[in-house]
Amino acid sequence: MKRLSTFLPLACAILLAVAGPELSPYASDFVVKVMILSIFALSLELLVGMTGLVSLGHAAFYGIGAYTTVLASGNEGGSIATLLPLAMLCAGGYALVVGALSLRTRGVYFIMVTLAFAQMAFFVFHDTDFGGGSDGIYLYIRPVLGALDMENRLTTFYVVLASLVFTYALLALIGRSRFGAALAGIRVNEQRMKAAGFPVYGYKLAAFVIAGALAGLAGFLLASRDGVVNPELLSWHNSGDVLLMIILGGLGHLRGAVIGAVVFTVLKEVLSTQAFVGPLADHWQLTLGIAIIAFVALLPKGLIGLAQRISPRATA
Amino acid sequence: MNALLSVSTLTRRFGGLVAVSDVTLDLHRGEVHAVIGTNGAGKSTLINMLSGEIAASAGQIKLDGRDITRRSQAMRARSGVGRSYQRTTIFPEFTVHENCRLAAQAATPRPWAIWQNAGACSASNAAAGEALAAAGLADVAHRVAGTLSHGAKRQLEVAMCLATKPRVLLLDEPLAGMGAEETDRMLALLEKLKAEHAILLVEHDMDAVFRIADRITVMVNGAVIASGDPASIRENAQVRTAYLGEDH
Amino acid sequence: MDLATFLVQCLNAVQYGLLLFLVASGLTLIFGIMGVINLAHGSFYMIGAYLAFSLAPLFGDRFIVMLLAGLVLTALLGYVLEWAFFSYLYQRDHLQQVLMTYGLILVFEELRSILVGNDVHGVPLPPWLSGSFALGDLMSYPWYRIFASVACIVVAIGLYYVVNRTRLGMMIRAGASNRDMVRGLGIDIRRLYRIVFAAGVALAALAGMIAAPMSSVYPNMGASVLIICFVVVVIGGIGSITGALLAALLVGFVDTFGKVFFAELSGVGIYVLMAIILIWRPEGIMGKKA
Amino acid sequence: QQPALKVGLMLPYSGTYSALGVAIENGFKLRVQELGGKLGGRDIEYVKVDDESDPAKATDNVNKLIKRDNVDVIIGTVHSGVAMAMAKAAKESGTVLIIPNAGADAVTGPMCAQNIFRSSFSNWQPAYAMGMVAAKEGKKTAMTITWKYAAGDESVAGFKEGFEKGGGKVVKNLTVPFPNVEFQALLTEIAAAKPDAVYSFFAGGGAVKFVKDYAAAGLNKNIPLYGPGFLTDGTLQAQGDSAQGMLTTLHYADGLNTPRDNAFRTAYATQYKLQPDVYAVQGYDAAQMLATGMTAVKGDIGKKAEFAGAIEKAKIDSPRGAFTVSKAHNPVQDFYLRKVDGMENKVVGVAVKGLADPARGCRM
Amino acid sequence: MLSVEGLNTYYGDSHILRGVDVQLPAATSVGLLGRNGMGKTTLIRSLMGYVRPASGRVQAEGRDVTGWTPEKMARLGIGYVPEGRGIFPNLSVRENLVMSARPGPDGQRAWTFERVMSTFPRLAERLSHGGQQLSGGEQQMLSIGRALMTNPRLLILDEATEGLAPLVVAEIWRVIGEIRATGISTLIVDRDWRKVLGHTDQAVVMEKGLIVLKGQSSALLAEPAQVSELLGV
Ligand SMILES: Nc1ncnc2c1ncn2[C@@H]1O[C@H](COP(=O)(O)OP(=O)(O)OP(=O)(O)O)[C@@H](O)[C@H]1O
Ligand SMILES: Nc1ncnc2c1ncn2[C@@H]1O[C@H](COP(=O)(O)OP(=O)(O)OP(=O)(O)O)[C@@H](O)[C@H]1O
Ligand SMILES: [Mg+2]
Ligand SMILES: [Mg+2]
Repeated sequence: MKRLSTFLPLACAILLAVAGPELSPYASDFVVKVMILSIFALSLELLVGMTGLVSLGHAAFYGIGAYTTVLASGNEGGSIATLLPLAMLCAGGYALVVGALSLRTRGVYFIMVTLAFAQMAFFVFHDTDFGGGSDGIYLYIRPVLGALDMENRLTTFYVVLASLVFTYALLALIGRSRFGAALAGIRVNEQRMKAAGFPVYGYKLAAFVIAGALAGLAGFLLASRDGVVNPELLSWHNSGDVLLMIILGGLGHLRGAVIGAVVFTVLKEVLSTQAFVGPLADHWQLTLGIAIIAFVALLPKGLIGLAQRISPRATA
Repeated sequence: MNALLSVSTLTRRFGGLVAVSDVTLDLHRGEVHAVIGTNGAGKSTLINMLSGEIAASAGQIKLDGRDITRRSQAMRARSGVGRSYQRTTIFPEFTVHENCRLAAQAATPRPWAIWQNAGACSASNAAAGEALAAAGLADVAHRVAGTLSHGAKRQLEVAMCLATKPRVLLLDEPLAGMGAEETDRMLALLEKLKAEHAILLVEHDMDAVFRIADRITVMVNGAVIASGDPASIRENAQVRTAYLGEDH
Repeated sequence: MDLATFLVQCLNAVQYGLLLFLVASGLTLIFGIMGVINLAHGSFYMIGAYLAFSLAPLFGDRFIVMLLAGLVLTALLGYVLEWAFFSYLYQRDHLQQVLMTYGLILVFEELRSILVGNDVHGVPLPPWLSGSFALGDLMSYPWYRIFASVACIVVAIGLYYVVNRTRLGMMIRAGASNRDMVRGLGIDIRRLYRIVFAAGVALAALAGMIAAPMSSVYPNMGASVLIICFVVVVIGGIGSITGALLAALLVGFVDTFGKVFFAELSGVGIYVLMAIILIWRPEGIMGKKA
Repeated sequence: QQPALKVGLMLPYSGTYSALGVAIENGFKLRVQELGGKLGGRDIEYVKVDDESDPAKATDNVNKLIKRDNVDVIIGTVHSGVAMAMAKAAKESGTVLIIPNAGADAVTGPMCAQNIFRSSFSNWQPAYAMGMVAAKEGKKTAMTITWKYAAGDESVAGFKEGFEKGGGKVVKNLTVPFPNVEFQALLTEIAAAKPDAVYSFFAGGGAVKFVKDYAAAGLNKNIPLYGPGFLTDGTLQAQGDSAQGMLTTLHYADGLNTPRDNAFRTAYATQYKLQPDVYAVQGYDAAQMLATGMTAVKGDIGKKAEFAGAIEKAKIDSPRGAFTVSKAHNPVQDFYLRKVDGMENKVVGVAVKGLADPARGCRM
Repeated sequence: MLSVEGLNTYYGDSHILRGVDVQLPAATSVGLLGRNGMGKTTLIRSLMGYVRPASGRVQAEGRDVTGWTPEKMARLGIGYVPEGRGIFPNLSVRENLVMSARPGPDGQRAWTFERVMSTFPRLAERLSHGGQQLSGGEQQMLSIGRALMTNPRLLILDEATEGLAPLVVAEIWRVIGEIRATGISTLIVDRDWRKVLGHTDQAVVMEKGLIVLKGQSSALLAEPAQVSELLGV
């Protein structure tokens, strides 16, 4: 059944690649948004699901990736080839600093220290003019690379899809590698890992930086798509939302992160759209809240648990 | 003969409490060195300091003549200091085999090689297999560790220590919770291992200790009150009143 | 800054710190001691404030009676909520609670909008508390703020006593670390936790009721207190009431003087404080090493 | 017969500003109804999106209207950051955008565009007017206090410009991190510095709390508190006694007592069983501006230049008093000086007549 | 006072207890022997109500208590010292004891804080230590002391001497003897089967989820061949 877990995501990716040009502008936009969020969620899954490090400051890296893209583009625009690595580098760099300091703590304290560092970044963008202040800043010309121009909807679609496939594949590789095995060990029993001879701190820091850089990638894509960035991107609400997505999807599975991102976004979209739910759309908070509560009550292992319950053998 | 691990005047304080005070002892290859002593004497604390889990307040630890007092736990483990825990410390969600494979993996970490499958690492698998066989867990290798009975978990605890292929074994009550059969097996295993390893054995099972130990150190309230061969310890009046009682 | 102003600022800091503790007290109980990650804490605070708004006309100047009535109502609410939404979550991964409480936030916020509307409302001060005393030549200080501080100190002492000095408190703490064992000792942990949860909700609501006349009641008022409450509980060290009180006062000082001296970046003040404290002491000011 | 005109309402329906969103929608629909439910001969179809006042979601939300629902016009919103993202999207797609509240100067400054309009004000406007009033009142020194965010900064800058032009001097800008509502420390600073006046910019719950705290600290007895109208609009019930006698400036006020305003108020009150406020007026006028343009192009909203030209030339007959629309598409309007009296912001005069936003950075 | 009949317990798909019948008469102590993994702990957890048996009945003084929760079982007067101790790490030694103090079902309070202190003087020296900070043996003493504070009529000891120094083990056996003498029933699991047989009235031996041997302890001790074969010694 191992095959299914590699086959299914691949099939989805191919399906998306084929369907891309057929989508209406809005649908394509929506899919791109969901894919960006999936990358963001996957990057957090590396921390939470795979390493057991619950971070409530992950949006900082996402936001830094986005701001880097905009600030480095200036008024003339820039190349994907420089902007993308730069966004990942800046996000990863901040993750290095944050990780190095916050990994001294654990559990809820870790959650709160990551939150603290994210809030610091948030206030730097919100309260100073460096990034345009609280109203944010525009990206006047979207990144390009030769014929690839993010101004073009389809280009953006494929760049984002490729990034998603890359992220998913990278994390899947990590998951089955020795690095991933060590991270899993750290999640379950850090004490034993140290006793066995693993430099646990180094492993955790590496995971933290990779996760930060991948969040930066998502941030780059977001900025390229939206053409505007705002301090709210770094806010704790955003960190919280992405955390909710991966919990909803089911921790410990890459598919869970993607499913969570998709379901959370689609659910909200559906519940707040009059065309689908009529006047109830005005009360989307109520319906979404009830839906979430129902999920928690009925699906102890997240949405991925639902799939497992339907076909217990279908998961490896 | 040179000591593989030598400990001099090791001390650990917890606030006002001196849990281990001025302990000096040597571990040699080919020897099982038992450390016994009252509950709360500081035996586990001693092991914690030797393995690097907690820092020593004072004193020195040498491995092969090299000072390792300030080395991190992971570095010590990789240079050959292995330990088991008194309180079972396993990966309950993983299978028994995976538990050992993960421990063995520490020897060949290569974390950057993400294209390699951890489960297919032959060196780790081999080490894990050996350790499981030695500990008598081969037939439950594919059970999830958390569902083992208490006794089997204790066996796994020792197996994980063995899987890292240490030169020095620090075993904190490995026999606790094991039945008679498993105890025998474990003692036979230690007997076999001691040729190549230096073993520090903390244990309250006196029958076992006297059966296997080549040297015994007795601790009470953090301090060593006696050290010597088993016969002399058995006769030591102080040890009898403080620890052994009249049964042994 | 002259000495008099400095002293007044210190008073502000202490007073704000105490108020923060009051708001965080319910969270100290539910999160710090029971170990339930409760994002809905802010909602309970909001419920308290709106309750004060709805009850005030009924009770007139019998403010204390109103507070008591509100306490009873919200404790009931907490009891029912625990039964309906939390009782089966303890065995599960802690993060499930995060999701559950997030759902509750949405539900409460929307229900509030449906039931009370979205306008900003004021709650009148009880007449016997509406005076103020002079402080310096221009300024005066409202008695009500002093009343709120006193209420906070009472809560702090009461909470400390119950949690640290009574068997009930010991059982609660024991339950946070090993529920099964507590049951094996013949203690009905489920009922116990229901009661504690109810008390936590009631405390959060009490804070809301006390804060309502000072500020006002408005949509989303809960969200803004949530994070700061977590900051207070965590800086103080999870499980420690003294720690939470100290942390609240510390935050009060950092916030107050941050606004005065580093106005441009005062928003980060408490987060810098939190990062420094937790990096220096990874288990909080009064926390115990795990 | 042309198909119905799709109007996208992107407003806050949840969160802090939800009451404002509803008022704007009500005002807008009231005007459309008065015009027989048709604009430029076309029926109206509404599509609503809750913007949650979250700029991070703004691009997605506005794209729902533009790309999913293919609306012809967007009305929104309250929050400046969200409006900035909307302006960006509108500029790229060419969809007509009428902003019924958000005051971000940039929208009719550097971001100005042929298809972007505002029916409300720029942050600079009421602040500048208040600065002139404060100077005229003979105040020599003033302190400002606001949340540390763009709208606050812009408002304070406007006040400073007006006040210092009139000969006053702003001695210090105090800021509180958004959305913190603990003001005691800064009130103490104000008491220590003893300026002649204080100008503040807050909204919603923050405005209520600030005005209450200011009064509770006894400062209102010696140092008058000024602000743009939002400080006391829709919040008087909550502020109670503490706001009494306060002076604010805004493009709308209670007790205007013009036939136009009276008619509007009656209509609104009968329709919604609510008293209208400035937000309702802004929504109402957004519909008026849209109607003006639609009539000029006879329902063909694709004729961008004619549509914009008509609005630029028009005199909008607003309940607040007639106003025109500047080149940058921001209202050129009178700013009233209002005084809190009971539960009303009573007009006491006109602070500045026909005030236009300087529209710095607009190249149109 | 407690008896089980035809108990079948599963963990997921694995059938652990396969129709177990045991009687624990009042004022009697019963030894439960068996090799590792044979189901001793599972039996205890089933009758305490931690795991719900798939079938079978648990009776207490003639009442059917099958499916009762652990807290209700405990209140019938069962003191439980679990395998692995179950100390509350975040409570001090004193608090661990005080929180569990409770008169027995008949209202008597034979076991007081003072009595536990004099039984385990070591604990008296560590009263303000957190549970986490105790040595393994100290934790074991605390766990027994805590169970005694509930003044039980039946004390269940699952490997209560694990990790204790010989002198303390002897002390615990002495205490067990003392408890037994006061008319408290005991159910004892311990790896030292001779001690178990020496300190109990009756004994049962389990193998693979079945009771394979039952008898008077003294008789089994006199004829140890059968027992030692089952235990693999
Ligand atoms: N983290 C700690 N903080 C404070 N005191 C501690 C800590 N860890 C251990 N102690 C104390 O140090 C002493 C020695 O403990 P240690 O665990 O080393 O004993 P031990 O010899 O292993 O006993 P046992 O045989 O019962 O396992 C004990 O009295 C214990 O209470
Ligand atoms: N949670 C669980 N899930 C699945 N199987 C379990 C679980 N707990 C125990 N088992 C299995 O049930 C069987 C009986 O276990 P139990 O713990 O009752 O044995 P025991 O007789 O107490 O052994 P020990 O002397 O080692 O404590 C064992 O084979 C064990 O692996
Ligand atoms: Mg020990
Ligand atoms: Mg057992």
